[in-house]
Amino acid sequence: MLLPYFIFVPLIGAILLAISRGISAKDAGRFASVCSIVSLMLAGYGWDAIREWSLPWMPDANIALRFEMDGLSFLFVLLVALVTLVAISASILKGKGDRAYFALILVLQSALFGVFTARHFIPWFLCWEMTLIPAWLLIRLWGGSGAPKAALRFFIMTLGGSAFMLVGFLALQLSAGTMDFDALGKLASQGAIADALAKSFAFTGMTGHTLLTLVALAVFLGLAVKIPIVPFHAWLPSAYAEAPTPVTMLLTGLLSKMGVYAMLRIFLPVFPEVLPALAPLLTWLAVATVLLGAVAALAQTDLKRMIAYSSVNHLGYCVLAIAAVAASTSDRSAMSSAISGVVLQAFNHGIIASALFSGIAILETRSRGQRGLNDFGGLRAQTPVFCGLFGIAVFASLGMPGLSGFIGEFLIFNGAFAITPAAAAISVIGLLLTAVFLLRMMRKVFWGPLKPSLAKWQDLTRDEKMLFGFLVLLIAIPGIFPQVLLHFANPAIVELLDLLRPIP
Amino acid sequence: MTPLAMMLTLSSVLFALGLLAVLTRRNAILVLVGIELMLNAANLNFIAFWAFDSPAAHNAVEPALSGPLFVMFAIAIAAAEAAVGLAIILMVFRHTRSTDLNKLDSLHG
Amino acid sequence: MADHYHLLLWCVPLLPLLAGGIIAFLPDAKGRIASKLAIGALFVSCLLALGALGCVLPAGTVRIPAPLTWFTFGDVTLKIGLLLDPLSAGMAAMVTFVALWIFIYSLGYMEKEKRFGRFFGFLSLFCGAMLMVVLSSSLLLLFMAWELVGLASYLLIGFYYEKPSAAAAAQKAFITTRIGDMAFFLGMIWLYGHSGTLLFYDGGNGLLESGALSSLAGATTIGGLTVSAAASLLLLVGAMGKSGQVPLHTWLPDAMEGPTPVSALIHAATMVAAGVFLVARTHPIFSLGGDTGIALTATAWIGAITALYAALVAMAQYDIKRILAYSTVSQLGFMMIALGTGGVAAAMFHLIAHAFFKALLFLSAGSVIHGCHEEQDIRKMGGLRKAMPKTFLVYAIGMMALAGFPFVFSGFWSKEAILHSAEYWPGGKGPFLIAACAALLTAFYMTRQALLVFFGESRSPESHPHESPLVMIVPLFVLAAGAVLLSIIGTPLWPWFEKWIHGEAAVFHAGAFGEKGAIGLLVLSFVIVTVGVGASVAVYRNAMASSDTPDPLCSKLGGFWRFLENAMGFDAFYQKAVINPLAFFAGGIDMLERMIFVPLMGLAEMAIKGCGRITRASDEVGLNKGFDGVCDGLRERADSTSRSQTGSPQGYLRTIGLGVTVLLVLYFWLSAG
Amino acid sequence: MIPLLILAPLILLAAFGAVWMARPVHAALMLALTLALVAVLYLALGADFIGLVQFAVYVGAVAVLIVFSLLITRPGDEAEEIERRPRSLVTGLFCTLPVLAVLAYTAVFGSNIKLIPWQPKLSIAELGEMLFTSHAPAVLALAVLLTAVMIGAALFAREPDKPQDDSSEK
Repeated sequence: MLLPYFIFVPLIGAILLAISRGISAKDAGRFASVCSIVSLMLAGYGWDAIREWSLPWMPDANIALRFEMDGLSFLFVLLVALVTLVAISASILKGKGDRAYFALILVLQSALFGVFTARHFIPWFLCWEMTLIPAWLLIRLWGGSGAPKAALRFFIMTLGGSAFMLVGFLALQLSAGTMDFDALGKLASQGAIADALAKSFAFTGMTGHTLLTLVALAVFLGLAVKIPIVPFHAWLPSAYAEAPTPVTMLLTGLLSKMGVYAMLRIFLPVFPEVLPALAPLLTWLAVATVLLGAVAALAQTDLKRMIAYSSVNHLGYCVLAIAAVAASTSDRSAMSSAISGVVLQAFNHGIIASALFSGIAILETRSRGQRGLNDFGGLRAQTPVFCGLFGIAVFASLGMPGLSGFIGEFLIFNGAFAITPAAAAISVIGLLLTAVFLLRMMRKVFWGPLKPSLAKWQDLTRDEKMLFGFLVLLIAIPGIFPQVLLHFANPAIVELLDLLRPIP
Repeated sequence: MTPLAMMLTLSSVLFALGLLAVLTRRNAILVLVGIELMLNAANLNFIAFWAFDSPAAHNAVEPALSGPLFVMFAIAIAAAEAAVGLAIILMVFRHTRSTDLNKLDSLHG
Repeated sequence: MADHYHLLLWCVPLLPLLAGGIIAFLPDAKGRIASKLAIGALFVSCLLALGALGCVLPAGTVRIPAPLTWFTFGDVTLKIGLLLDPLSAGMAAMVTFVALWIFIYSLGYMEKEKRFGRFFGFLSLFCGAMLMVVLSSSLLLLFMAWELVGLASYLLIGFYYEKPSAAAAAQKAFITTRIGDMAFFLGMIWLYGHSGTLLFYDGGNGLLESGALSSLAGATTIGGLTVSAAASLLLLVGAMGKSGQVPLHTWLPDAMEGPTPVSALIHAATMVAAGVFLVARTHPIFSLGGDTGIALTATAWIGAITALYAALVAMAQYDIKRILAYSTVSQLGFMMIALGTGGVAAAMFHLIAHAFFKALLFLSAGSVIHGCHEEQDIRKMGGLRKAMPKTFLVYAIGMMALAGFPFVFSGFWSKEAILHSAEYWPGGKGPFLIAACAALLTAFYMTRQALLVFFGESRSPESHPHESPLVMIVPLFVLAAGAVLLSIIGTPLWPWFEKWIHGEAAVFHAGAFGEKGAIGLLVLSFVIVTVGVGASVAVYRNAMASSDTPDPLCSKLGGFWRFLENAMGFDAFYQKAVINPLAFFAGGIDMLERMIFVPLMGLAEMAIKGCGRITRASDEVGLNKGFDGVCDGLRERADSTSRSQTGSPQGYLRTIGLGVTVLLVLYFWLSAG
Repeated sequence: MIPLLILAPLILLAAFGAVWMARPVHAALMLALTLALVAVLYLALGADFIGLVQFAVYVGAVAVLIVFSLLITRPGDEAEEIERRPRSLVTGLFCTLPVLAVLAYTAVFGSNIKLIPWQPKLSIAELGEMLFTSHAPAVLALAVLLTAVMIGAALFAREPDKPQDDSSEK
């Protein structure tokens, strides 16, 4: 019975932090990182020990607090634990935050654990919404000058999306009688959901297929805001830019992954009946996301906004692959490639984006808050170690083979090209543009003559080196041995594939 | 007038006197005195019914001791009540330097 | 035996890669260990590569170690591995050998460099990646190593990153080649999607084996192309990026911003050869459409255009390294012609020969630059023959090999083979004629360069050129020997290399010159070289009196000369046609973001906020007025009611007593009634 | 019958005294007398044990407790008590008399049950047996109650640790 407990470890830590007066911010941070490590270890142990936990809550309505950890969940749980740890460490190094700040991060971690392990809509949705409050507070209270507005936008947009999703699932509960993901997936694979919807909502006079499409669109809206997919992304740049940098890591590394995970866990298995109809929409939105993210990043002069747009671009690849899976009817090897790509890309992008934002956090700390593209120059001479480690993250982000970013992109494009070749071919431009703006950043910040104002900069401290070295290891190892990640995810991916296209 | 009726009348008057004390005396302790009188009136009734009605005639299996038993318990509880009541009054007195009930009107709306 | 062999083969690329990795994390500021580590690793891998070459020397020998499972996704297992056939063995031996001497040369050339150790780390990475490209048995592994080559070139071209021009050149190199890489990437996944494998040879199931090939040739796609043709074209674009073919060549001259040994490495052994190698490796796919199929035709014509274009531009350059850079572009065009017109062997022979003499030329140019105190403008040189006799000697060998001086230089035979294959190409005589012109121009501009640098009088009297140290001269002689001796294996008399690449045994063929057209071609080559050299000598013999004198051709050609000098305006064109529009487009998208999406979100936000306001207002009117009104009323009543609470206990008791009495009376009254 | 006839007026007289006496100590002493007379009545009716208990607990403990309490507390103003009596007596009687009327009515006219006369004899042995068998839970509860009362009373009556602001008056 380990599964529910590791979810609560950070929450308990947060409560302890909240009630323990008089400990310094640094100790609070240390305590939070210990909580994070403990939950990481418990999660790792849980992988071997226990996979499932369920508590009937309202048996009459088929509502249960059901949690389960398969390989897919495990990778995301691992990502949550790692990125939270990195964000906490970066906060400590930056001297940012106090007790409340760390407690909120831990609450966020707990909720994310819940999101990635819940298998019933009710506990899942509770956790999903619970991530919003700490995230909002973290942006609002510790962010920059524009933070209140950005935080409010973030809150309103995601909440608005969730509202649609809730309505969609209520419709499913009313008609299909359950909100359990696995049960819905089974019903869907028998094609029973559309019929049930048609029966329950006969008064609308619409066919089951139309109704199911509407429900799928409602759910999609909720996920699209979170990922985000163009045109629901407008909250993202300001929120990412205004949030304190460690919180930005959490936003991009974890909160956006919630959407990707939900796409795999909910959207694909529950709505296979209408996926072919929705696939073109999804595909072209994905292409738009990829291109818009890359091109908009090209125009940014604020480093955080640039990386924020590059996150939009990278998650666009995930959506592209998901759209390809939605569009496919039979190409199992392409689908498995696409889904594996999504999983790897989501995991690796979380780590890489954390590394990039850690780098920006270091730049910000050293320069007292500057982060413009043109505020720096020639840093490589002054801080060679920093430049080298940051450069590894940059090259991982633009998909250099041997680093983790490449595998995900290769699998995504491999899958997507076989199913939706035109969209994949156009999206490749995104890969190219990523290189353009990332290398331009490298050139403007690290290369060229050293700016005189930066001549007194110190290279990374021991702690910063450890943090960055840890991240670089996490980037390099899956790049060379992707099997370390796929080993966990692959059984779950095969299961998902079986669910998507049942073998007759 | 049967003896029982007499006993009951006695207890009625005793009860009324106790009630009168409760309602008119201003000293809290003397209100307690009134309460003791009312309790005694009740006890008298128990004993009266025990003493003037044969239990054997009612085919009672157990010995007919309900009345005395109740009285026993009532006496014990009355003693407890008196102890607690007096303690409370002492505490009130310590607070207000008075046991005059008319002055204890902090519940006044 | 096979297993040991397998491990040793892996060592060839992995040793330099590992050395590069170790150097990157080595706290070695001075680089004493780094250079030894890099050279040692490359030396071992050179020995291993030569051993591997020995293994496949017998005709028709190919060794394919069992591929390793890299990872599994879904039900699919992805395998990668190494492959040893004449093509890869020859390339690996050439790369390690040439690179080794470039490394040794760097010891002297980079001696005073601040980041000496780092330099060797990057060099190691570069070589290791290239060896992986060469030895890879899977298109995926090839692509990965290909990208690593790009990374290493980026780091090396930008080695003097303080110089903005170097930083820009590095970025340009990476991004321009990445355009090609993306096409390669698409081509690769297209092939993978179609054939289900990325291994070249896999016991009959490989990409380059008959099963996959026939399915590729059979499937048609957009525009009536076969999949094989479409994928080949994509691969060709990839090769064009890496090998500097028009129009993706602009990065290559700019790559001169790197230190000279890097230029030598890029131009000779590691970077640009990768593109040609890719086409050679996947040649079976290219040639699926027949000799005149669209893929091969495109290859031949792109090669031809590049060869001519670069040769023309090279004529009008003054920078010693830039001339060599354009000559590389031109020679790569020759190789492409060879590949397009059907001669993998000719292309590879020219590639290997070119690697030797181009490395030689760059290194001796480096020696010249070194000796002239970092001067690169040939107008300011002159008369160096006396000051640097050894450098002059090896430079002359390299220059003659490149220009194709007859008989003793490898360049003559390799170019002759290319012209031969182009002449008999069924797709037309165009590439052949263009190649002949380009060859003539090559002889012309190389002679011009040699004349301006080494002959005449010094045009910068204040400088005192000096000969380079031994550690730089020895590699030059070794490479010069290679440039000459290689011709032995490529003559029509004993075409060992050509046969070996094709897996056949070579025989001495005394009657080769007697075959149809052979003599004619030999004569033609001879004439081309003579005319080129002669014309150049005629024009430049006494032309440059001082460094300010304009080039004699400049006055004759006028505007065309300046057009050539600016490399036909490709950079300006790209600036206008690609970079500026892209920046404009990006700005537009950013505007779109700020002007449309954010306000749209603002609208949604306002709508939600508006709902909130309405709810609040309705609360205030409905709930607050109603509910609060009731509450206020209650409170007022309560105030008056509470006054009835006297707080007197006896008052309460009386009330209770009265109430009880009334109830009792009522009870009795009713029960009595 | 005869002891009843003798004792009843005495009891009533003593009770009236307890209610009427202006000085609290006198009232308390009259209460003790009332209780003692009731105890005698119990003895006369054959409930010996109850009578003795009444004596011990009521006269010996409760009445004495009340007297001591009166001694500890400051007695109210006697003159005011007498002065205000008519007013309070009116309201008191207004409540009391209806109660008395109802009770007396019931006592005199309502006891129409058929009685079977007997010689009442209280067996202490039987009483004890019942107390510790069938009524044992009640005894236990009572014991707990008494313990609680003892502790509670002690706590209430205890002098507070910190003297209140009025302690300066002492």
